[in-house]
Amino acid sequence: MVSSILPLKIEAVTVRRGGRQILGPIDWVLDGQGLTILMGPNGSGKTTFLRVMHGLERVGRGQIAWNAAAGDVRARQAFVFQTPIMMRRSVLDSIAYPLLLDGVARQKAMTEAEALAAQMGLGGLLNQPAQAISGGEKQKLALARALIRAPDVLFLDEPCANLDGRATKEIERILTEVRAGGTRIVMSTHDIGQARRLADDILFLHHGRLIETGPKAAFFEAPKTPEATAHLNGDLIP
Amino acid sequence: MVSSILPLKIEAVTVRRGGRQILGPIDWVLDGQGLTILMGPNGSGKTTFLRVMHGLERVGRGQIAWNAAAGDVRARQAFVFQTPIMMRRSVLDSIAYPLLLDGVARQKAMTEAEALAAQMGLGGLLNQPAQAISGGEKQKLALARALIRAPDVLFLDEPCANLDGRATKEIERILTEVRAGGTRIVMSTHDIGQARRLADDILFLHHGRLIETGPKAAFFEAPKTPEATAHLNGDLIP
Amino acid sequence: RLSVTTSFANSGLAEVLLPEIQKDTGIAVELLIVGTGQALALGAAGDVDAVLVHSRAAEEKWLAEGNGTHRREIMYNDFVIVGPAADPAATAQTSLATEAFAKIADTQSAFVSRGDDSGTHKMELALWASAGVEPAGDWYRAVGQGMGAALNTAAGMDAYILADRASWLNFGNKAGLAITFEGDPSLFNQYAYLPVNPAKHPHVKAEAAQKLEDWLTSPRAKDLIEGYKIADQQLFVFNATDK
Amino acid sequence: MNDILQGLSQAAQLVITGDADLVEITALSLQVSLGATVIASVIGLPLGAWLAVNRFRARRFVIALLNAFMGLPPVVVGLIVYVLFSRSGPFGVLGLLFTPTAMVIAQVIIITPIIASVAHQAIRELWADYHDLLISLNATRGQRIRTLLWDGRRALMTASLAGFGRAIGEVGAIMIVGGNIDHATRVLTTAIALETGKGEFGMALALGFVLIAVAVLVNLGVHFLSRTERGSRW
Amino acid sequence: MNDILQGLSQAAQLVITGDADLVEITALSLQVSLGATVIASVIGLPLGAWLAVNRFRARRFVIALLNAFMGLPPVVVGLIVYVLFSRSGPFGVLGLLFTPTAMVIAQVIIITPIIASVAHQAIRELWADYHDLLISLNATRGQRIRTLLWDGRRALMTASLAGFGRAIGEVGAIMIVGGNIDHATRVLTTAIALETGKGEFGMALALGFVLIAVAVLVNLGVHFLSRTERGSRW
Ligand SMILES: Nc1ncnc2c1ncn2[C@@H]1O[C@H](COP(=O)(O)OP(=O)(O)OP(=O)(O)O)[C@@H](O)[C@H]1O
Ligand SMILES: Nc1ncnc2c1ncn2[C@@H]1O[C@H](COP(=O)(O)OP(=O)(O)OP(=O)(O)O)[C@@H](O)[C@H]1O
Ligand SMILES: [Mg+2]
Ligand SMILES: [Mg+2]
Repeated sequence: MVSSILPLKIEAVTVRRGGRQILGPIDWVLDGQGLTILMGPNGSGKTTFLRVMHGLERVGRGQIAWNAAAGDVRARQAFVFQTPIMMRRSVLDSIAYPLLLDGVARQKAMTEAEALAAQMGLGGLLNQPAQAISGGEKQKLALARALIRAPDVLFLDEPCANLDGRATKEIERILTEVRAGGTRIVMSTHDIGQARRLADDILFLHHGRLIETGPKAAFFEAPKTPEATAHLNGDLIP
Repeated sequence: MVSSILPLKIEAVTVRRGGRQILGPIDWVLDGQGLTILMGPNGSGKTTFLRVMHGLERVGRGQIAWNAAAGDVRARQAFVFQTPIMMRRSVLDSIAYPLLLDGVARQKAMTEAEALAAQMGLGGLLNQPAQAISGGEKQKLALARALIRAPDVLFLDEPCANLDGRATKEIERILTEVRAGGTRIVMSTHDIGQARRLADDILFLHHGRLIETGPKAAFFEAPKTPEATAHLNGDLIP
Repeated sequence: RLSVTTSFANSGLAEVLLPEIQKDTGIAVELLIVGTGQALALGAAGDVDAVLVHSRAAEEKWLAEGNGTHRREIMYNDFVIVGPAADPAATAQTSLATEAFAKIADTQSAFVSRGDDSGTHKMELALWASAGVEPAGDWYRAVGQGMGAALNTAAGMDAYILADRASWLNFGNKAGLAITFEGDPSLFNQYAYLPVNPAKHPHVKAEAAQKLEDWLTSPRAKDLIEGYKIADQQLFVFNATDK
Repeated sequence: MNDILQGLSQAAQLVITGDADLVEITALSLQVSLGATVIASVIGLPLGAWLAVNRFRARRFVIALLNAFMGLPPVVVGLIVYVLFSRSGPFGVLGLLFTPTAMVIAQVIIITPIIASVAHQAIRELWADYHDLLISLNATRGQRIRTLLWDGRRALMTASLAGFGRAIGEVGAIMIVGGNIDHATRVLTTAIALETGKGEFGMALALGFVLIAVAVLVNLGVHFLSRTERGSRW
Repeated sequence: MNDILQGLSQAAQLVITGDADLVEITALSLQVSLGATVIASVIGLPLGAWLAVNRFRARRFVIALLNAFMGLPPVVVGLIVYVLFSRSGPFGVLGLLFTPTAMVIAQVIIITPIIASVAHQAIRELWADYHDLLISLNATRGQRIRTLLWDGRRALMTASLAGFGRAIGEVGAIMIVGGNIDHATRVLTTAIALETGKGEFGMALALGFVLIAVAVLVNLGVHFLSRTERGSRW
């Protein structure tokens, strides 16, 4: 393996939109291995933060720096959006698309995509238009499309929101596998059970600020802030 | 109150898409009061079935009949889509839009929309463009837009998928209230806990067919089919 | 409202006459500059009050159909043969227009024909006929455009063309062209004024048309028309006769 | 080549001296073309939306027809309007021939299909987004169309501007129905045709550059006006 | 009114008897306009996509310019091409003036802005959908444009058809650069202008109806061809 694109250093980053500061200032370093879970109430800035790391958001102030010595950093990341973006193509073509961008031969790309689709439970839908499949199937497709290039860093924004119990279990299994393979994962979720099952460490966002960070055990057993405590109990945050 | 648009009679309805039969044949009658939860794995046909009831899907064979004597049936239903449809308008304008369609005076519509938005926790976002708010906020907006006309029948397709614990609790409280007010609710969810908390009765879909229906207690305690049992356990359906 | 041929308008004479007409008679003449055929068609439909064109046969046919009251000759100018300054067909050495045409045909020099049934086109066809030539072949290009546009085409192709003197003198895009032949009386080009028949179209302003006719045939018009010069050349000869 | 340079300098000169004739024909050009654009938009935009919203048997055929009508040859339109409004035609009594009104009518016929067709394309995309919601909310046909027109107003501007562009550069039809009468129905394009006929390429090009400048200014104006209220997404 | 009926019957007659001249000029019309449409699409579609995908300082200005160029007066384009290709012009040695090639060149100039502008509008919507995904997947600029062109091909057809419509009905430019030479550069529109000038309104209208029919047929043809592969959503 070539040198890692990590660490990602985030320094005093803020994002303003619609006249409000919706994120930051945030300081954080993404490094090492494992799976980090991003938690926080609706509108706390999880999506924005993930997009900032992936380089999709214009930031107001602050610095974001990958280990640029590692070459083209974007090509070695993948992102699963909260609302899956479906191309006007078939399911199979959609999953193969990232490989085609990389210049992989069509035949080979299709074979790989087919295998991955089958693993994701999309085997029966290969020739359906991606825009016509069900909500859960779209989420699976988006995940397959993100995994097919075997990224070094994987961002997922509530990837299981529309999935049934069985599919959630399967995705969690895949993510655990991918993490074991060395991929660094950052993922947001509202499912506290899922966070408990998957996380190595937790980031807790509130009003756009990272008010609590640390290993899973500490966060769930003894949250330091009243906000996190309330969030875990599903109460109104004070 | 004028006469109810219920019952809705569904007789031998089937839906075909992309060369496959994706729903039915289904026979069912929607009547009475209460909250029905639609469960089933991804791609089992929940969304399609809800859309069929609301009259959004072209059906292949079969009959769907509301109590047409009750007048304009569509105006007295509301639907919350799985992927919220956001207009190119502000949050406030989006929530007020259904009232404006009904010919309510602009001033009055805005006041009502503002009150409802505040109740939904959208009070701080009234002038943001609806397409720019967070995923959870969009779901709340869609729900507010559906509730503002106080429908007789309310369909919801995984309305809490992107919501945090606190918001989910609040929505559940609102739905319970609305049901108490006499609104008939049909809702799909993958959240088994939520189904247990809210449902009066359960419909279980599998491969497009209604394989189990009945009161909540019976379904959760002693599911009749192996498919439902597996689904509740998050196992691969046999 | 008067419909006139493009060659009249392109000559620039209109710009001299119209203000004077307005001054002397109070008539604000609106000019519609179109092809001869279209000018007559406009008159036949009653969309103009009078027509000023130069194509005798067509005019008489138009009168015979009851479209106008009478035909009044006003003035004439003449046609010239315009061609490449080098004159490859040596038309300058001939004395008759028909001979010049015959030479163009003999040498197969490029020739642009208006090809639009206009007065100029009919004159050209008559000349070919009397020269005993059936114009056809690669060298003969029937373009189907107005005088100015046809001249532009000839300039672009370095071709011969039959043009009225006024249009030629007023033409701005002479490129490599020059007059190679002129002066044969058979090239005279009679302009006539034809008021539209008020019996057929009661709304036409027959009175104004009459007034205009009187003015056009007056000594005042004669002075202006004969005094109109471009590059020191007189363009039109006034030949209106008393009724 | 020379002609082009000469045209440019002549154009500058005309504009700087504020040539009265130039001002007059430019004003008439704008008046006729803007008038036609407004009328054609009032017809074409709702028509485009209507076609996007309604499914009926002949829909594809009507859309193909509309697309084809984008290519209505101006001369033919001019002729038809001429025949209708000529003294011997059915509307002859109105006496509209060779007036700016007739020119507006001809241009409306020419640009309505363009506006409707481009609008239809834009609205179709928006309708694909809004379809389920508007059906679900039980919006009437008229409400659907109004909502789509309002929410799609930025894209619809392109449709109207396309129509305006076609109108301001059009010559074939207004030449026939307007007659290019000095101080009455002469506009920029007919003046250009006249100068071209005279072989005065410098002057023709000068007027052409003025025309292009006017079109650019109108477009820039509309764009910058609409920018002040642009959606946050683009 | 009569003229219109007469034109219709004359058109029918010409078509039924398969008039040789009509076939010739119709074929040339199609050849020139389709040629121009193909070339202009090859330039304009990627240009439209490029403008949708790239953010740069002068972007709004370029787009407004493009919209304005939709209104390029054909006569002016014709003049410029004439000046460039005339014997004394820079490309005079090519001897292209008064050939179908020159007509194609003039039409390409006229319709490229239309195709690019309509394409830009369609692609902009698609790009709004695809933006995050294509950026995230690290697609190069060229890949983005190719993806958008391919996935938006149905909407882009409208752009090309708009260009074709404009080309087939255009007369001002091709009259100047083609010269309307019988059996060489005469096409439907210039023939119509000729008949109009002759006052043969019936014949002019007949040719006009043939032209409209040709445009409708091309549009219907393209629509039905594309229907066979239409997406399931519309
Ligand atoms: N382009 C924008 N314009 C205005 N406000 C925005 C924009 N993008 C995001 N916001 C606001 O910023 C806040 C954070 O948004 P973000 O999408 O990051 O939240 P989130 O934590 O992902 O929420 P959810 O759990 O609901 O997905 C929200 O209140 C949202 O309304
Ligand atoms: N327009 C369509 N064309 C082809 N297949 C379709 C279409 N719409 C739905 N389907 C298929 O029908 C099946 C049922 O879809 P539906 O959206 O009803 O599932 P669902 O139960 O709501 O699933 P989820 O929990 O993932 O939302 C899916 O397999 C889907 O791919
Ligand atoms: Mg989010
Ligand atoms: Mg669903």
